[in-house]
Amino acid sequence: MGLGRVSEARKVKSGIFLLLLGLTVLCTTQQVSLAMEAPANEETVAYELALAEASRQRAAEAGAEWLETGSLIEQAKHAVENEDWRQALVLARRAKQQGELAVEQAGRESVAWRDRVIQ
Amino acid sequence: MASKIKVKVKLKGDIAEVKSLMLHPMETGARKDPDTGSTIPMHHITQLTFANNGEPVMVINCSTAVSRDPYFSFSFNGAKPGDTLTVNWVDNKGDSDSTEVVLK
Amino acid sequence: MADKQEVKVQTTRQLLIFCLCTALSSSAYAGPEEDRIAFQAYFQTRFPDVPLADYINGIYALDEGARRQWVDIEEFPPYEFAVETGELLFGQIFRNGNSYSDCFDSQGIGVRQRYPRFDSDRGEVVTLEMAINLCRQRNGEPPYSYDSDELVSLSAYMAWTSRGEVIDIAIPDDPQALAAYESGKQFYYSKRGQLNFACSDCHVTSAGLYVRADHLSASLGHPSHFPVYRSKLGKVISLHSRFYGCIRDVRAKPFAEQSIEYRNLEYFLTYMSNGLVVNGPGARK
Amino acid sequence: MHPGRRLFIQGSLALAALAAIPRGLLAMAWPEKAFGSAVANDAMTELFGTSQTTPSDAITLGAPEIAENGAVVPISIETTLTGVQSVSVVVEKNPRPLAVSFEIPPGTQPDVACRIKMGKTSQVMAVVKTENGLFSAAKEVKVTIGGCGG
Repeated sequence: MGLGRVSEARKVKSGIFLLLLGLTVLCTTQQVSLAMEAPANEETVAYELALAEASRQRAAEAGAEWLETGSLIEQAKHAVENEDWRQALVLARRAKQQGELAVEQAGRESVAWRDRVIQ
Repeated sequence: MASKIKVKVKLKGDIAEVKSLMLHPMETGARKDPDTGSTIPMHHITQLTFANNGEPVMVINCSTAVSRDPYFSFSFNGAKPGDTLTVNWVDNKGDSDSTEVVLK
Repeated sequence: MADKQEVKVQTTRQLLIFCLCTALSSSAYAGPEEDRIAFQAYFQTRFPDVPLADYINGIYALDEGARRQWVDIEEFPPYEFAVETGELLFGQIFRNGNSYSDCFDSQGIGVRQRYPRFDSDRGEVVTLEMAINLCRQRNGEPPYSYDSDELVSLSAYMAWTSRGEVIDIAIPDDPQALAAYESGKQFYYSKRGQLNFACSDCHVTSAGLYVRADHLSASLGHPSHFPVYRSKLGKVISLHSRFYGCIRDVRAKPFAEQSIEYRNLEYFLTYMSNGLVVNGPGARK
Repeated sequence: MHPGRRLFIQGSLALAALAAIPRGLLAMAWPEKAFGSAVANDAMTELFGTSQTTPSDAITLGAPEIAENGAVVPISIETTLTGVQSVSVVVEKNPRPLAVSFEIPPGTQPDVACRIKMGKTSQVMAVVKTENGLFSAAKEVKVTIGGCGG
């Protein structure tokens, strides 16, 4: 009898654990999908990659490309090869954002640099 | 190939001040090639001998903890102009290099 | 007087904002010579105990502990091998019978202090390394790659023959030359990379302070001692290779050695050190 | 082939002068075991037969308080002790603590300098072997993680 009780307690414990785990997973995936807005598939990734590359190029033209942008795009392409659409999407968006920030930085600096000149 | 050991000697009376610099990678065997990621094998000078007119005036035993392109300095007595100081090293791969200078 | 200056600055800013002027805008600002005087005065005010002539020693002008170790290394500096190799290479005769000495003033001995120079015919800044390669090409020899040991050794030797010569960078009366200078100046003071740092953030504003465990050197005197043997790398590297490293360290994509960006930067930076002397090649960690 | 032996065979000049040399100096092989020891005391026992040293004010150990660069730490050792046979540098925290050992024949001054690598902050000990025993001087050298090289 005593044995049965113990195992029941265990069942309850592991049940709670599974519930919590499930909730955590649910919350996390929901967060991710919220952040992504679009589903990660071949088409969305191709689109985002094109945007990322264009963004990187604009930064390069401004002479302001960041160190990792190119390699983020390369990594995204690698993820595409592995059909890891979600990872590819995350990387492509990060690259795109870096390009945008770099262009923004260059625009700001085209004026702001003068304030730093030793007078 | 020309020797990759440089020696400078300053004579002060009969004391010779010797400074020597040599090209050697002194690889520890723990370093990784940044391009390939593979470990660079240990490669270091083990023993270095300075001899004045053939008589050893200094023997230096080295580990990999001696810096790349090793530098050593020391002084010895009984030197005079015209003496020939030879420097000779061997490394753990069996490579060697030597050079000599005439004291002035 | 101050008001007047302020008005002047503001007016120019407005001009800039409205994009009413491009290259001409620089004329509303201080010229290179005013820049240089202000640049040198800044460091002298900031570090009153450091003699002006000492800035050629880079970080060792500001960090006494590091300086003692460097002095030990200078007892028998590891760049001597590069100088020796450079001297041998410099003496080589090209297949057409000419040599490097035919390409330079004073046969190439003691000329480092006038590089980089603005070449009005080419319409661009020519660095010493570039001049060496141009010399080779003019004589039917293939150019060296800019990070090759050969080129760096030649540059080390030519710096060696110029030790003690006063840096004397000229900006000829040519709007293109001034534009190159201004572009180098803009590069120097512009923040870039993911870390959002300008050259001046480290080497002006934070000179003498720590970056992790290293003290930051002052920009004044920076170009005087290149090329430099870096014990970290175990070889002699060019100034542009150092630029490359700095730009990478602020997490921006570096430009290629001898790119127009780096050449203009070197032009500006070396002009700022006019009046100091050449003491290259140097030894650094 | 053992490098020490190779040197012995190769050095024809040294061979010619062999007779003139104090016994025990020339044929000294590279002390492989001592250099291979991962513990300072073991390395010293291998090299000297003991790790016991007497601290001595007569030894001047020149080493920076803070190493500018762990890859190149200038070290100098000078002593007024007499009858010096060897001077060695032991870096306690290095993976292989015995860094370098200078064999000093009579007539050579116990005044040496070199540049060594240090992996991290450590005691650096100069060990001087004389006809009267082992003497030492030690100093802590701090090794810091660099920034971007100044």
